[in-house]
Amino acid sequence: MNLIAVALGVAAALAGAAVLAAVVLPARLRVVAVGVLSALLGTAGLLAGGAALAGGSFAAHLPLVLPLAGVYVSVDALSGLFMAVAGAVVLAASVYGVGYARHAGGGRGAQALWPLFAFSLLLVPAAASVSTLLAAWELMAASSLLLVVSGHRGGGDSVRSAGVWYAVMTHLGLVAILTGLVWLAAAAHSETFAGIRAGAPGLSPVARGGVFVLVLIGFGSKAGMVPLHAWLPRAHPEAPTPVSALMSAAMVNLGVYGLVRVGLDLLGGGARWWWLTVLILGALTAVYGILQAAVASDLKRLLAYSTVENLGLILLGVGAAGVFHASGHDELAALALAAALLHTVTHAAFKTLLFLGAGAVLHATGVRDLDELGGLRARMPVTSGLFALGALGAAALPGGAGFPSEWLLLQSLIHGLAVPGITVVVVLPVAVGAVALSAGLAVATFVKAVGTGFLAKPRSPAAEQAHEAPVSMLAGMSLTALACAGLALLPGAAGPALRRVVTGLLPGSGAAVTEGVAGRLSALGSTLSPLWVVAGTLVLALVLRGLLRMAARTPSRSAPLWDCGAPPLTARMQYTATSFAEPLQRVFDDVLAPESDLDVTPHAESAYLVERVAYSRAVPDRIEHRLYNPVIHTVRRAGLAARALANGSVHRYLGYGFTAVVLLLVVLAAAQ
Amino acid sequence: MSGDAELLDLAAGAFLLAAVGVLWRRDLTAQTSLLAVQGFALAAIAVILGADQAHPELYAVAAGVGVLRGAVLPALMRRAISARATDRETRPLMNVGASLLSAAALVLLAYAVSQPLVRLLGTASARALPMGLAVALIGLLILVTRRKALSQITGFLLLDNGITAIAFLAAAGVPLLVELGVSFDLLLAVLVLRVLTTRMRALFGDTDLDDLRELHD
Amino acid sequence: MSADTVNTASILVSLGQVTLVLIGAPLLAGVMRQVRARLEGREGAGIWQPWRDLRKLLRKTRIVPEGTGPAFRTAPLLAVACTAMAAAAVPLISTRTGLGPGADLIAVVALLTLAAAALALAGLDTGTAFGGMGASREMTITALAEPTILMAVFALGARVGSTNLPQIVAAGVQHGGRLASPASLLAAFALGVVVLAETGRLPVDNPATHLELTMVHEAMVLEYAGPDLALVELGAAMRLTVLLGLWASLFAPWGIATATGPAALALGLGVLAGKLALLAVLLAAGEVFMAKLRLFRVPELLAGSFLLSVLAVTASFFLT
Amino acid sequence: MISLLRKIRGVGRVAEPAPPPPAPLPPPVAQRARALGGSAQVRCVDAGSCNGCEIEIGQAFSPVYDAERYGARVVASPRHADVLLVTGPVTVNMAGPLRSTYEAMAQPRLVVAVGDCAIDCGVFAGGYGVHGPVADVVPVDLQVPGCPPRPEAIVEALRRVTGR
Repeated sequence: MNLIAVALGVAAALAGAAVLAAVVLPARLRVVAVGVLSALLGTAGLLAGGAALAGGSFAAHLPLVLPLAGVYVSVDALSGLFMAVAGAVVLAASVYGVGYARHAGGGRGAQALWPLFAFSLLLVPAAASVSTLLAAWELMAASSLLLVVSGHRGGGDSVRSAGVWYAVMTHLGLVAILTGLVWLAAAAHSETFAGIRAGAPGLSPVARGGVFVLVLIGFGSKAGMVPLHAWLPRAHPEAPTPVSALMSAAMVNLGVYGLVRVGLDLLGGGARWWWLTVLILGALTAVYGILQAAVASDLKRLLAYSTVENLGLILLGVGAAGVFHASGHDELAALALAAALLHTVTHAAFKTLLFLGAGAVLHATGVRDLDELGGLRARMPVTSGLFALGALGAAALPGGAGFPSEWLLLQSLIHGLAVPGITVVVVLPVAVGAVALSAGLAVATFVKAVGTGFLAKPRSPAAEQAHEAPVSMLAGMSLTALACAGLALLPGAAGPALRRVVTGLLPGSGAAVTEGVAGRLSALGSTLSPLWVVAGTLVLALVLRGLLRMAARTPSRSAPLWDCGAPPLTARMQYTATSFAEPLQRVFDDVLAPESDLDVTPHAESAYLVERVAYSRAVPDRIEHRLYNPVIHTVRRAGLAARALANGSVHRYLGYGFTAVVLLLVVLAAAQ
Repeated sequence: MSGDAELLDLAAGAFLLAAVGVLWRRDLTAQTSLLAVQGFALAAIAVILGADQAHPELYAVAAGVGVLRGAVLPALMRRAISARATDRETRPLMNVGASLLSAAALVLLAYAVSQPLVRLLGTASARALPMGLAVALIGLLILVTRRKALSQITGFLLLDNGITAIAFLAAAGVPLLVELGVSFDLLLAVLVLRVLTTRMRALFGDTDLDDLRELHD
Repeated sequence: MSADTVNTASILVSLGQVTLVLIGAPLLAGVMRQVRARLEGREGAGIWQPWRDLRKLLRKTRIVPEGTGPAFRTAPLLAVACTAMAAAAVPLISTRTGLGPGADLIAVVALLTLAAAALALAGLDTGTAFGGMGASREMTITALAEPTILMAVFALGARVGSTNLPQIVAAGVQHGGRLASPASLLAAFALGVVVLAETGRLPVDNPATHLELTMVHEAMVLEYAGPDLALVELGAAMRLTVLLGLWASLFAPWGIATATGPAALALGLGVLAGKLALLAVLLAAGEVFMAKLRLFRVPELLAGSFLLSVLAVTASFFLT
Repeated sequence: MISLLRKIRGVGRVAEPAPPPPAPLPPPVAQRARALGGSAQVRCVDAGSCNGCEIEIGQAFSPVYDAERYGARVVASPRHADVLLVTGPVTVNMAGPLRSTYEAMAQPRLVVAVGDCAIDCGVFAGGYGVHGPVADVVPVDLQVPGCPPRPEAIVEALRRVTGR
């Protein structure tokens, strides 16, 4: 009996059981039961994915589940990778959720939706036919949407607007995907992926290009690709933390999955311009996302924008892989794709950790604004340490999970120069510049997040009363932290699995991939061993410490902070996240276009004496302002105009119906 | 590759670098000395080409270019500047950082468009051709983004240097007459502009083009 | 590639480099101060003064400011360790360093960035206004310097087909002519600017300033005293030494040993000392003529160096 | 730039030749000063002086007297400092800051009172805003009399500290 099949079956059963438990059990029991069952569900997904990555595969046709077509399920290495990631995230987030749900999202509905969402994340990569994929996709979209709005009881405008944005954009995306895939299925005369794979080569370039553009729009919007990212920084912060983690670390990846599945697998590569588009959009996404993150002062918004950045890097890698593949350099393509997929995995690890950490802070203080946090390291040491580990990963510094994957990405770009063609030569340097800039800004961003959020003195009573998170939350975070450390030090362990994925997609040389991931690109002449680097640094640090102890045998005393002789130093004198980001904001003024507003109220007696000065600054999402607002306004105007049509008279409605029927008949007559 | 080609690359590199420097520095005197450097680089290119392709007349051209672009024009510019009170490009239309980045884009563009030509000619000199084009583009950029009349002259000179370089590298040496003709009307242009600036300074005290717009109404 | 093999000899080379940088860095700082003093018409305190300062600092009591945490306490050590690790990786004396295949240019850059980030966190951890100010400025400059560095790496690595330092340097030794090519000259200039920015020298930052509002690096470490301050200053000097050494090995690799034989190593050591001293003198002399840039002019400088590195990349394709 | 180079060559060395080394410090102070081993980071505090002494201190670190050649350097934070250079009579408002500055310095530390005002309040003695001489606030190890003291005197005091 196939392990994958068993695992998936168990997962389905667990999901059902969890939903049932959520509905019937009383509150306290419900939370625990759902948490445990979902954790098991995640483990099952992890197993299924792991088995697929280990070389297993599984395909089945269940005619009775869905009407008409029935459900086609098939799991190969690619699906396995995304399944494993989703499963791992679900596992950690569910364990965490047990403790968190007492604080928020413990309601019956939320608890029932959680396992559904989790299961849909396993189902999407397993889908093997257009209808199955769309059904799973819609299940994922709907459940996550409901979870987002379930966020805070009573909501508040931010939650509501986030829900609206998410609903609209995800469904527009769905429409795009639907059109694209249906077009593809129709053109390939088959609805199953196997059939499409067989029929795709015969398609006209127009059809292929059109399909690709459509799915790029659809999956890209899910992956937060600029300019379709607007929903992401709204929805992720507002959702309850475990949900944000699941969305940010698992769901957005599926956008990448869809792109790779359709573009590289079903359509089998394709024209160079497709992938150049992806590459350039990815570069834009990365830079824009990290810029917004660098100036954001809301912790979860910052993390959401950092998700945008990382997905941009992943898309950049995928695009590069496509370009190399289209130019016939499959070895490089394999390398770039491996880099992108590895970054997907590492990003999932550290982003889960970061979001869970942010949730713990929210749970302990009720505050998300970095300007009002600070000093948490004293009150919640474990959370602070784990968050710092995640931040190290997000900053892509040695010892962090992001370092090997971003390094690999740069390697694949640098060696891409072997590819002839002027476009490549012009685009690759730009891409490297984008990666470098986003890496540099990421360091600044996460130094800000850790430094102003967790270090120094608390800036608000809420932060002063902070308390360490409950055990289950810490357990969930620790699980992810282990994953982060593993990926940071031994990225090579992922080598064979990635090779299987990549060689499944590109008949390129798989050897280069394993070596590349293991940090040993002997074929390409560049190597890296994070374990060595980190270990060496630590050893040197210990040796230096010993030497210092020997050299300086002086007593140590504690003294008040140096206040320039003008006490007291208050917490309000510290640099806040906003002030930390001010220089960057000023440097990128032209891009960010911040809105700052300074109002000075002079004293009653004299205009020269100032009584109060108020300064407020906001960095709105410029793309959103420039691109979306006009569209929204026109739509609204159209809606208002349409209102006149409906004045409540039954005759008028019947008239509409009648006219429509007649017109339809006329059209039919004309068509013959 | 041959030593000549190396030298040519170096000269062309210096040529381009001078243009970048002009874009980078706000100080007009520094810009002028960079222009002088560029003039000599241009002369060097001509000499190397002459040695490479045994065109003795190129030496004459080189000498002319060197004297004119390296010595005379910069001297004139310095005269024009020394009379001025403010000798810095204080507030260009596009801030320096942005214009530098766009210059990077322009260079890439220059390389991209000139590839067919380079492949067509396939000579060592042709491979340096994009640099000439890049310099011309940067000159145009300065022409459109700077306010001071003198910076405009600098942009114009860059443009002309670039064109000359292209002529050298592509056609392997323009006829002396053409070169001289170009340079002379260039000289005239500078002289006219200089007279104008002095007169304008006498009249309005400054040569900010935005102020000149007031002359319309 | 011979640079890929790691053996005891090459590990010894790395350890030698670390100790060399540990001992030599303060001397380098001393030389620079001395040159400056002479050019200013002063007598100067002698090149050993930084070592006297360090010895003195080690004898002073360690002060733990109230309200600071582990980040503040461990940062100096971590910074020095990262820099030392970079010193072990960069081919200074010989191209056969202990990390061999691990001595990757990107990894070295990341290590130095990590050191900077650690100090920035320490500055924020104090909770004083100056600490935060320094951290914010330092991180801004680091973030903007990153693209230039990687672009220059791109230009240098593209030719060798690798970002492995020993290979790049060895290639430079083999074909000296390449070093005179526009690509590597442009890259040299761009990296030079970045080295100034990353080590907080003029015109980006004034290491000798006493006015807090103009500080970048100094402002972060205002709270350190005694042995911790000794570590911070040692770290800064080492950072300068490593980056100058890296620059020298990349663009003037002549005389660096490509084996681990004692004679070659001795030669390499001597040549390295000579190169570093020369660079230090030039840098110090140049600083006499420079004024500090306004903080918000620094991006212009870095944008310029970025443009140069882009030119280097394009040149490395189209000219060679 | 060229002109600057020419000037540098023209001016050459302006630092005056080093006078003979001064008398050693009294034993208790000397023992602490020895720990400094030829390097003294200096932090100046103006406790209420008329700025005459500040000008002279500035002179002491100028190229002509060049106190730096003896290992003394002015630093920006008392945490970095070994020697506290106090000028002026300690005013009521400056007493606290002066004390906290002293507290902020790491041992071993020395205090040098520069100028008559710092030693005995000089002409300001008994002023309503004057708290008292420096010695009332922080332990003074070394005194530099004069109103204002000559730069040589300040340099000499610093030399006695660094022992060079």
